[in-house]
Parts: sequence; structure tokens; C-alpha cells
Amino acid sequence: MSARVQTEPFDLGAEIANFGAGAGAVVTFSGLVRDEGGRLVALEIEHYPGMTEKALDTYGRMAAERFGLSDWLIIHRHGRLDVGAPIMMVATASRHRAAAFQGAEFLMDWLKSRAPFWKREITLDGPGEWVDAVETDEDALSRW
Amino acid sequence: MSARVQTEPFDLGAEIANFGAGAGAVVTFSGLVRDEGGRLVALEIEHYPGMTEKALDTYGRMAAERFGLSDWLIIHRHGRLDVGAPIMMVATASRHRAAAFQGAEFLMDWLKSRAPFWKREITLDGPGEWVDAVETDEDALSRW
Amino acid sequence: MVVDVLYFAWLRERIGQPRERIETEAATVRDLVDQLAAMDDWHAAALSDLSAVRVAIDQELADLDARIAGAREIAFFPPMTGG
Amino acid sequence: MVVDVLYFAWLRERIGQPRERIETEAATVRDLVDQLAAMDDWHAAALSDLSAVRVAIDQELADLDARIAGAREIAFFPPMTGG
Repeated sequence: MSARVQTEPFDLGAEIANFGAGAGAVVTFSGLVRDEGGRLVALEIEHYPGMTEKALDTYGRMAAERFGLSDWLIIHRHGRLDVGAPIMMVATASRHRAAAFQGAEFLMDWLKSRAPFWKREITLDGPGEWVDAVETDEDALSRW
Repeated sequence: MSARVQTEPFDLGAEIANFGAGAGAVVTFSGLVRDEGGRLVALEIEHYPGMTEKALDTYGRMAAERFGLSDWLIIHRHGRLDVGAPIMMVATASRHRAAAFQGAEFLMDWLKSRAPFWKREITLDGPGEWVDAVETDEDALSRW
Repeated sequence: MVVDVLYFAWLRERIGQPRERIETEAATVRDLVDQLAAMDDWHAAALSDLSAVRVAIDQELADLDARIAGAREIAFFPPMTGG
Repeated sequence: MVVDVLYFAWLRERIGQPRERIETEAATVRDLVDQLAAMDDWHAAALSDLSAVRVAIDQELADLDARIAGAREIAFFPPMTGG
């Protein structure tokens, strides 16, 4: 039951090696930097120190309570992340699979639209555009 | 894009280290042996060699086509599996998170009710009851 | 025709063997079940509640009314509990 | 009252600084936006389209009509794009 914000990479396998002991179902999601058809070399991720940690912790607790998760983990990186690098991960553990899946999707929907992170594209020419929010991400929240 | 049936444990982290290269979203599910309140010491899993491999491959291809997955992986163990041990995993990779989540849930629903595996409980007294199929697992298939 | 009949999980245990070769004139799976159930008490008991029995013909799931002409391997087993 | 006003992402870039200390009599976030936009062209440009601006008061998301009495830190930023 923890949330971390860091610049360092993480090892998903190591993170969940001792995750959710006793649970029957563990779901993970990881987000990776896409190359967008070769256009990108990296993403630069900015966040709001202080608020970010509080927000992630709040969303983790919300998910645990709502879906009866026995464990949850959120890791989100910031700074410069090269194409192919892991940006973030969530993991959820529960007795049965439905709760673990729903908990992970719920966390992702909240993270995408309510956690204070902003992505900027880095191309061969240097820093480029800030990534626009996607309307479907905002819509996804309304299902919970 | 592969399915494996094996007695050996697997290492989820190692399995997805090179999984879904180029994807933006990777979802994993793993199922672990629960102790059922201390009643169980292990599960014994029987399967139908030949049919199992074909079934898993078929469901993987179905999921890939239906959700546009760029990669998928299914590993299911058989034989005696102690409490806490990993039973099986699926992983799905896609450009965006919704497809990766849906692909993984679809695979799990098919696996649970349509792949030829049977679980038997092993208690302190030795081999016990065969695990009954759960009606909600059958129902889960109807949503796809 | 001759088919290999396979049993899994508690069906295998009740019948007492994992597979047997059967000479049959059955047209459908249901006909084959009737023939098997008439062989002895163990087969009869194992196959008495067909709502708890699933079938595969040549390793593909099928239903009781499926025709078995040409099949080489017919398997009976309880509802699956993988995952 | 005195508040720390923070800017992130392109709002930070357009305004040219990540934070500033502001003396204000504003009752709501909207009042504060009006005061900031009146400071210079950079503030005015960055805050011209409020549909693209999100707000947090003391690190909690809030809306433009939220009252700011007692707030120590008010942040303006574009819609979030984490995950």
C-alpha cells in the first residue's frame, strides 16, 4: 500500500515479488514511452512535488476501499524518459480477479486525469510540444 | 505471442522484460494459490495435454484480433502448486491502456471457463475435493 | 468405428482409468454416453449427471448432440476450473 | 493576504517563472486570475483561456469559483497528462 514518485527506473518484477502476499489475483499495468512513429526520442515529465504524492496516496486508498484490495502500489517517474522506458506502473492485489482488474483500471483513470503530471515531447530537434489531455481520459472517469 | 503449459515456476518480471516492445501499455494478471483460511497446503492441477495448448493459442489469437494487441503471453502451470505459488499469468500489450486491460480480462474469462484445467485441493490430510466451477466465471464470458 | 475415449479429473477417478479404446456405432456424443453408461456401474455413475459433464471431440469443445463421425478422440470432463 | 502562486507546464513557460508571491484581496480563484492577468501581457496570455487551466488550492484540486481565504499555495496548470 504505497505510492512513489521518482526519476529512477523501476523493475516491475522486483516490485511485485513480495506484493500482495496471500492474494489470489494480482494485476499490473505499466505505461511505456512510445516512439510515435519515430517522431519522439523521449518524454519530459513535470510534476507538482507535494501534491503528486498526496494525490497518488489518496487514489490508492480510494481504490483499496472501493474494491477491497488487499494491496496496491503506484510508481510514477518524472524527468526525461527515453522511448521504450517505463513511465509508471500500478499493481493491485485481491482475492478474486474482478476486483484486481477494476482496482487497476480505476487507479489508471484517476492517475491519467487527476494526478499532477504533464508530459512534453522531446524530438530530435529538442523539446517540443506539451502533450494534450485526451478527452476520452476525462470521460473514463465518469464510469466509476 | 505465445502460450505455454509447464510444471516449472515462472518469473513474471523476466517474462515481460522484453514483452510488447514499442507498446504504450502492458497489463499483466497473475493467479496465485490462496490458502483458503489455512485449509489448503497446495493445489493439484490436471490438464488435457494437446487440447490445452491449442485452446490457449486460440484464445490468445482471438484476443489479439479483437482488441488489436501488439503482443500477448499466456503461461499456465500444472501439477502440484503450493500455497502462495503462481498458477498462471497472462500479459497483453497495446498502444493504449483500454485495449490492454480488455484483452487481459477477455483472456482470463476464456481461460477460466474454456481451457481444460481442473484444480483439486490438497489439505493436510492429502488430496481433497476437486474445485467446483464458479457460475460467475461462466457468466463473465457472456459480456464479450 | 473405433475412438479413444478420455476422462479427466473426477470423471477419470470414478471411471478408474484415464482412457480406453471403444468400438462404437454411436452417431452423436449422447449416443456414445449411453453406450458407455451401459458398460458398468462406474461408467454409469460417472456419466449420470450430464449437466456436470463437458465434452471435446478431437480436442475441440462440443456439445452432447454433436455428431462424432470421423472423430478419433472424445474426451469427457467436469466444467473447467483453470486460471 | 499573501499567497504563493505556482505555475506548471506551459503555463510556467508562458508566464516565465515557476512561482511568485502575490499580495491579494481576491475572494475566489477567479478574482485572483483577474488580478494576475492584469499584471502584464505574459500573465494575460497564459490565463486567457480558462477552459485549458486547472487549479489547486493548497495542493487539492479546486474550481475557479472556490474561495481562497486562508490558502497558502494556489497552483495553475494545464489539464493533467500522467500515466
